[in-house]
Amino acid sequence: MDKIFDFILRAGKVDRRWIFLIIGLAVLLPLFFPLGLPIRATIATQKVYDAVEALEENSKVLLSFEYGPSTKPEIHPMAIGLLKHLFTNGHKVYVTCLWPDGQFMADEALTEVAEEEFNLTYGEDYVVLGFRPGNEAVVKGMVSNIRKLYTTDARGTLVDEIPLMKGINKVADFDFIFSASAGYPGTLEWVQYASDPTGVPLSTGTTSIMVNDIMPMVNSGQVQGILAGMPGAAEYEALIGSPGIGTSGMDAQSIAHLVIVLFIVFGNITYFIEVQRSKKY
Amino acid sequence: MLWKRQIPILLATIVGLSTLFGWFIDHPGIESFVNDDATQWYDILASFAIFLGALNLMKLQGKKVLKQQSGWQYSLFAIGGFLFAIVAGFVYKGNDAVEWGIHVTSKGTLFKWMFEYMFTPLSATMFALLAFFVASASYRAFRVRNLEATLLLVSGIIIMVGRVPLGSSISSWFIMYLLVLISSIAVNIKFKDKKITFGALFVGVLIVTVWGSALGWPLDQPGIFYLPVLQDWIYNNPNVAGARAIMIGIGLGIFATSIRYIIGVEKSYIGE
Amino acid sequence: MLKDKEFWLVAGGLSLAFLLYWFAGYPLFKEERLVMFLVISIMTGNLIYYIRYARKGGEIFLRSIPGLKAVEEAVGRSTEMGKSVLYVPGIMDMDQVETVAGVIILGHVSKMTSRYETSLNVPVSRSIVMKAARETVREAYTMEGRPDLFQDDMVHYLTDDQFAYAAGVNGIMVREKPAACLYMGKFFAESLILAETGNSIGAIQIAGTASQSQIPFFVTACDYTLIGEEFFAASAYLSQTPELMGGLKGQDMMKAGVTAAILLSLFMRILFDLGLIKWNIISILTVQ
Amino acid sequence: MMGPWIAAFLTLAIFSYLYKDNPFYKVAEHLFVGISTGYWTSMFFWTQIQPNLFGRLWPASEYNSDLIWYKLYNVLGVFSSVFPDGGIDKGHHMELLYLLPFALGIMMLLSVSSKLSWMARWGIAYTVGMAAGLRAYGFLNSNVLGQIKGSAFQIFNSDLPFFALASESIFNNFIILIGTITGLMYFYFSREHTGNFGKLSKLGIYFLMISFGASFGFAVMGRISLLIGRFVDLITYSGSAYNHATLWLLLVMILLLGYSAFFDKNSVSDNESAE
Repeated sequence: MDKIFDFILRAGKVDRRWIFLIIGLAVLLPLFFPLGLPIRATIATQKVYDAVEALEENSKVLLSFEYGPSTKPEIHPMAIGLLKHLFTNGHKVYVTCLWPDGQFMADEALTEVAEEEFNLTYGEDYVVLGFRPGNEAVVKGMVSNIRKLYTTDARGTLVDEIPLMKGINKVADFDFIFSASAGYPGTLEWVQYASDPTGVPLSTGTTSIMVNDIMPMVNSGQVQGILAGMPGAAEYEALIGSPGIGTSGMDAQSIAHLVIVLFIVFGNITYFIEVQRSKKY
Repeated sequence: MLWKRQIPILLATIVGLSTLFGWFIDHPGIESFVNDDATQWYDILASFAIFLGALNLMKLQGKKVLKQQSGWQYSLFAIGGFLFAIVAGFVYKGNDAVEWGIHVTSKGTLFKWMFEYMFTPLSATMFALLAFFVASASYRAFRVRNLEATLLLVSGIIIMVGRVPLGSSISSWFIMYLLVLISSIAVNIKFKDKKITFGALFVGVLIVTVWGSALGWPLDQPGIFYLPVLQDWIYNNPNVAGARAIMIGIGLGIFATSIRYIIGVEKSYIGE
Repeated sequence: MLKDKEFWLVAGGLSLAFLLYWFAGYPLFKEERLVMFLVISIMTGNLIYYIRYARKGGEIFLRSIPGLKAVEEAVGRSTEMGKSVLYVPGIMDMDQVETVAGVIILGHVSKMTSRYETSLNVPVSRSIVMKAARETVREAYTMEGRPDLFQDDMVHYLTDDQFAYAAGVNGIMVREKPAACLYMGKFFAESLILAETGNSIGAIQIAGTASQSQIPFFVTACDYTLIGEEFFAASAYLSQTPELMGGLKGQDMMKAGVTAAILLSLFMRILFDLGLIKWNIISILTVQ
Repeated sequence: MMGPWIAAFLTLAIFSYLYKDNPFYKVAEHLFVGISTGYWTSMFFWTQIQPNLFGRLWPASEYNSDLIWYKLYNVLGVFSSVFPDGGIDKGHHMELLYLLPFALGIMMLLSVSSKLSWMARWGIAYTVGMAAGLRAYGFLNSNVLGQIKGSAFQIFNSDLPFFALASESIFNNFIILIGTITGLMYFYFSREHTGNFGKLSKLGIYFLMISFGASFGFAVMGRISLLIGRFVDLITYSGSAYNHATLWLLLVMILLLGYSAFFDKNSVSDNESAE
């Protein structure tokens, strides 16, 4: 028995680069050999789906992009899934960004969904107002008068010349807000300065690490459901019936989680042995 | 002292009070100034703060190069990277069909090329490094050293496994047998008597098997031992309670700090 | 407790003025936001009252914070083992409240290391933090009557970059093998690297931060963690500055008020659902 | 065509940090600092300063070359990309009041010289003041009042079942209420945590620990997803369409790092990497 304990203790002191190699393979291999495990929707994802389904015909939806390349794998599948869902139900989409990188993410998503898949016309079915610096002050400015902040859209056209912008003067004119957010500024600012003061319903999709900061507001009804990280994106893709990049990553996510749980358990076994040993001597 | 100290504190108080009262004033003229123009000024100053950051960076890296401090060769890359971004932003558009100002976001420009092939890989990979650090920390640092850390790790593991597709293929029976095994180990550590341990193990296995066959061994019954359902319960209830207590605590903390800024008691922003 | 006559005079006057303004038809006032106006005024008054109370030397009690006691034990252990204490004040600048709290706790720690003659090592990642930390440590050593023990390079600058700083601190840990590692300030993902290496050299590790996403990692990897507000309370207590102590007491009162409000609104909800009262607490609390 | 090669190189250069802190990583790291600062500077200038500040000082709608103000504009016209001929046409009318934030902004830039460093304080005071005014209301309304409203759940004649594991129920709402109140008690400093108060705050820390466990689980999940995203990109760049950029670069890098490791073995260098 002691020989096994010695082996475990020695394994506990192994160079951390072996651990890097193991987790690297645990993520890489499932990308080449997908397992296709079934995906089950959780309560919070279902709430987002129901909130979008509840919108009547061609409602005006404000979709805000607050993420960048570093958090794209988690949030981009949500943005694409949501755009598909909104355009299938025939809604009008208005895009704003509180992060500069959000504009590139928005263009990429809209090119893929609005232009290539649904071939909609810019300015009549969707419009990109683009990025403005100022964090929560931008949201506050939009709530009171959006036309003072956005006199032109992201393509330089004057806002008054865009047909879709007719009748839009402030956030209260929208029927629904969705914030695809990876941090600050993001969902919290949209709830505090737009949704709570005006009563416009809001849903969100965030990176995994931010979900817990928003969960109390999902419970209190201030936020209508939340897409939580890549699993949330995969569940939403399953609900709208179009599996995309979110789903393909899930096998790698499953295996990697199992490996990390085994690391924690194994690490604690070595810890127990060390504690028992130190008690004896 | 008037210019360096009194005026900034007075300015912060005036702007703070006007913004705070701006929430309550019902007068179109005042409201439009406080909510539109004042926020536009904030956005303008936020932009100038970024330019100040850029100047400070160049000053720091430039000094490092001129004084040839250690690692100055790398500072050349920092300055080179900055100048390349400035050229793409202000000097060379790369796609003349696009107007200045719109070129930072439209296709085919040098700026978009820099975003896609330089900024994206650098910032995305920097974050992806963390997956490796989490893995090595899970193995070498995360210990159940006290009851609090145990609760944290157990709920963390249940949520991690329960939320991924793999979790829904682990049957509740497997979890029940696992619990019986763990509790018998605990019994062994406590009583240190082989007979009691095997007795507890045998009784546990017996109960689980009888209960299982009575229910017909469904994968996800009883719910409390089926990871996805257990994970959803933990996540939507005790977790929300803890997160709500933290949210209220932080909310009050930020309210108190904001009020201290407005009444001029908190002066850390001018280095005091 | 309620001895501050001047405060109550002003508070009474202001509320009277508001009542008159209200009965005069509250021109230019957004009526639907009255609840928020009252809550903000009461809470601001409460804060001002306790800051004045602290400034006039009023006694403010603070419960014992386990993390702080652990810091004293850790410095004691380092002294016995003749090893150094490593202190990391986070990776952000002095404009962050958490960094300021980290430097205050550094002052407290350096008082102990000067008394026990333990060697202290403080690597920092911002030049302004270096100046402030050096000042705090020198002051602590002089107050304990041991200015001779203080050397400038106890507090030294490594680099501004997040991971290069973590690598540098790891190098110090692996070489000097300090008996105690203290992480007090604002941290991001590099907290993992520091805590892991600290664990591998068998040091006592105590962390203090309000950075939400890093607290779970510190709790599992360190022996003691000052969680969020505990971190600020500890620094307020150690700094003994009236504004911080008063603010801390004021926030406690607000927390008690919020707890009472939760129970009260639950009770009013029950009465409303049973039809015994007509005010719907939910609509009162929904301020648009 | 060079793009994917550069992207693959930069990705591998950052990943090389896992082996040890080497020159490839340092180069990529410093490039990142320089490029991101330049990127943010350009974005903030072209989306706010040029359209909403200069656009309001010299709007095209009121262009009149006789005015001195617009004569000054034509002098600035040497930077034609920023100040195009005939004024800036961004749909604004002239608002000279915007010279105030412009002046505060210039003061912030002047503060880069150590003698004038105090000048940044006015601009910072404005932003700190406004942020305080916004956050005092925003956090109190949504993070405190909103949560009190969320805790006042319906008990009588509500359509929720008394007990249900997987969906909302009165029992679950009670759990949340108890957890919230005991959690708040833990962060109460004005009273020693002894006796019943101590027991309740102990229960509170258990709820907080479950919440930290959830954040821990989600943080790990998030980190893994980001790594998946990077590997997906690397796999695309190793395809034949990009003539196997990743594979070639990986090979070159391993050879160079291997050579430097062999070279280091002889001289015992003081290795500061994350061993």
